[in-house]
Amino acid sequence: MSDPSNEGTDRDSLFDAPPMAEQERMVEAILFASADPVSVKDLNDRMPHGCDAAEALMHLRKRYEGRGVQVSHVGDAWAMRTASDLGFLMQRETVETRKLSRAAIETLAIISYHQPVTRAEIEEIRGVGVSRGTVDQLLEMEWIRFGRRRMTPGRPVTFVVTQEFLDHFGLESARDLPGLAELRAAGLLESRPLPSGIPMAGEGDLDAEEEFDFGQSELFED
Amino acid sequence: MSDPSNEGTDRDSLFDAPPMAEQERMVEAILFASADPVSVKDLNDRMPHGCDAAEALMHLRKRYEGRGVQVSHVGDAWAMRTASDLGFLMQRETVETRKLSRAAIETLAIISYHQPVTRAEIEEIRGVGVSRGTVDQLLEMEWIRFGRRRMTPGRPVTFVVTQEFLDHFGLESARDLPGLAELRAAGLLESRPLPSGIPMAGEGDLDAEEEFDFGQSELFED
Amino acid sequence: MTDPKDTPELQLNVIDRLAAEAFVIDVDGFEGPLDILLSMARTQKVDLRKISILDLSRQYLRFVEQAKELRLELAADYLVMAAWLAFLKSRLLLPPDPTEEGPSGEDLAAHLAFQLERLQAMRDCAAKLMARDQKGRDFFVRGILEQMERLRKVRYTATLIDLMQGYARIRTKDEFRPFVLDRQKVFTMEEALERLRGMIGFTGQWTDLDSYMPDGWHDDPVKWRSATASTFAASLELVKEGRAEIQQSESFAPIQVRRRETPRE
Repeated sequence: MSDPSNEGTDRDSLFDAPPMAEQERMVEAILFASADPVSVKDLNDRMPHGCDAAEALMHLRKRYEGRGVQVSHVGDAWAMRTASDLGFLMQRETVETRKLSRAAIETLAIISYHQPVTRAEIEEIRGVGVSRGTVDQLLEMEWIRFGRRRMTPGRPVTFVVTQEFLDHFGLESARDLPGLAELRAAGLLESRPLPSGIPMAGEGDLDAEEEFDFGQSELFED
Repeated sequence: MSDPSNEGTDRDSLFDAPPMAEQERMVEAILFASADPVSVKDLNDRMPHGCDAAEALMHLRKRYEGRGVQVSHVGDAWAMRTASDLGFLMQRETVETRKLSRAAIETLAIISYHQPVTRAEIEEIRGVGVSRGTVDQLLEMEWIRFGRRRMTPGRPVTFVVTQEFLDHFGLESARDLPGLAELRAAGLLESRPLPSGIPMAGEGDLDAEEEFDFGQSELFED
Repeated sequence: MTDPKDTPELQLNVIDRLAAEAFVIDVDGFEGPLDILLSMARTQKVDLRKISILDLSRQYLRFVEQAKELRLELAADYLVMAAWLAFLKSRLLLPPDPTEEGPSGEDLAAHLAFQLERLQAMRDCAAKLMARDQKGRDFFVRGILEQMERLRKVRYTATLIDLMQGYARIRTKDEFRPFVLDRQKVFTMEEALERLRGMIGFTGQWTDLDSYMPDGWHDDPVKWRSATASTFAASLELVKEGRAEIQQSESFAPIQVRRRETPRE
C-alpha cells in the first residue's frame, strides 16, 4: 500500500498493519516458498491489509546483503537466489571413465606407430576420414601433440605422441611398441583367411556400428 | 570435521579453511537451494576441505532465529523451512495431501511411538488387523520404512518412521514426539504380553484373515 | 465383497450392503472389538475390573449378533473377543481354583484395561501428531529449487592392448575380402520358378526334378548346389500354388514332379 491515496482511509484505520519487522518476515517467507519470482503487487495482495511490501523488501534486501542468499530483482518481480560466488557449491563433479572410441584408438595407434604423421596419412592408413573431434579429443587428453610441419606442399602439420601418452601406456618410447611380426606372434594380429568370403560376425558388426557412431561425423566433417 | 581425530593432521594444515563467516554463507546457500534436508556429512562433502559445517550450522541457526525462514533439524540433517506462523500467507503453495484414513493415522502413531514395531504388534495394540493397503499407503508417502527384522521366530519385519516423516511433522527426532516421556512413564509403550492361556486377537484369527483377505475389517473403520 | 464365504443371508445387493456398513460406521462409530469395549467401558465410566463382565458380555454379544446380520467378516473378527470375554467372565465368576494354572480373571481384566488404555493413548497421540504443524500446510519448503548441477567429467581411457589391436585391425584390413555376393554362380529362386513354370505345363508324368535344371549348371559343384536348391524351392512353390505334385520314394531318392491335372483354385 505504498499508494498514498490509500492511506488514512477508514478501512485502514480499522486494522493496524503488522510492524515492519513482521512484514519483512512475511516477504522473506513468501519469496522463499514461491516457485516463481513475486511482484510487489503480488506480495501486497498476499500480505495482510495495510502492509507495504516494497518497504519490507528493501529491509529484507539489506538484511541479505553479503549473505549466502541474495534478494534479487528478476524482471519486475523479486526472488531469492543463492549468491553467485557460491555457485560452485551447487555442482557436483562426477568423473566417469569411458573407453576411448574405436576411431580414436585407431587414430592414436597410427600416430604412435607412424609418427610424425599428417592427417592425410592417417586417413590413408585407416581408409576412412578422421574427424576433427577425434583429433581434438586426443589433443585434449594430451596423448598427442603437433609435431613439425612436413616440408611438402601445403606444409601440413604432423602429429606425434606425448610423454603423457608414453607414461599412460608404460612405454619408454614409441619405438618400444611391438611391431607387426610381434603382434602376429602374440595372436593380436590374426591374418584371418576367410575362404568362404563371408565376413566374420564381429568384424562386420563393429564396422557398421562405427559407421553409425563416429563414422557419420567423420564422413561429413572433413 | 568435528571429529577431533581429524584435526591437526598434515592434510588439514595444507589448506586453510575459509573463515567461519564464509562457511556460514556456504551452508546457507546449500540449505537454501535444497528442498530436502541435507546431512552434516553432505554439507562437509560439498564445502571446501577443512570446513566445519556443524559449527557453521549453529551460527546460521542463530542468525535465522525469529526470521520468516527457519533452520530446522530433521533427524541427522538440516533444512530451511518457512516459519509455521506464516503458513496463512502460503495458500498458493499449500500442497493438498491425501486424506489419511483413521486406520492409517493410528497405525502411523503406533509406529512412531513404538518403533521399531512389527505388524503383529501394531495389530495387538489396535485390536484389529492392519490392512496391507494402510501400510502401503504409509510406505508410499515415505513416512514409514522397513526397519530391521526382529530376531524372534519368523523373523518378522519391523517398521520405523522416516526422515520424511520427521520433516513433515517438524520433528527433530522421533524422541521429540509429543507426550512420549509421559507415555513411557505410564508404561504404555511397553509390550505387555497377554496372560497366557487365552486366545489373543492378534494371533489366531487375524493371521487367518490375512491369509484370505487382508483388512476386511478395516473397511469399517472410517 | 462377493466372497463365496458369505452366507446366503449376507448376499445383499451392493447398495443395501453399503447402507448397512454406513449404518455401522456412522451411527455406531465402532470399528473393532477393542473399540466397542472402549466405548462401552467409557459410557459405564467405571474401572473395567469392577464392571459387570456379564453385562458387558451381554451388550457385546448383542452387538456381535447385530453385526453378524450385516457382515460376517466383521463378526468373525469380534468372535475372538467374545470368546475372550466369556473366558474372562468364567474366571471371574468361579472361585479361584488353587490347583489350576494360568492367569486369574483379575489378571485378565487388568490386561484388558491396559490394552484399552494403551489404545486410547495411541489415539490421543495420533490426534496430537496430526494437529502438529505440517509441511506443505503450515510450513513450506524452498519454492525455487536449484538443481544440484552434475558436472559429468568423462575421462577417456585405453589400454596398450586396445592400441595394438586397433593397429592390427587397420594393418590387416587389406587381407579381408569385402563381402560381395558372387551372382555369377547363383541360380536364383525367381529364375528357377520362371523356368519351372514354363516347363511343367508339358509334363504330365513324374519327372526327376534334376532334369529341370538349366544347362551348364551341373558341372561346377557351386553352381550345381545353387541350381538344385532354387529349383527344389521353386517346385515347392508350384505345389503350393496347386499347379504341380511332388514325390520322393525314399530318403535321398530322386525327387519327382508332375503337372497337377486340375489346378486348385
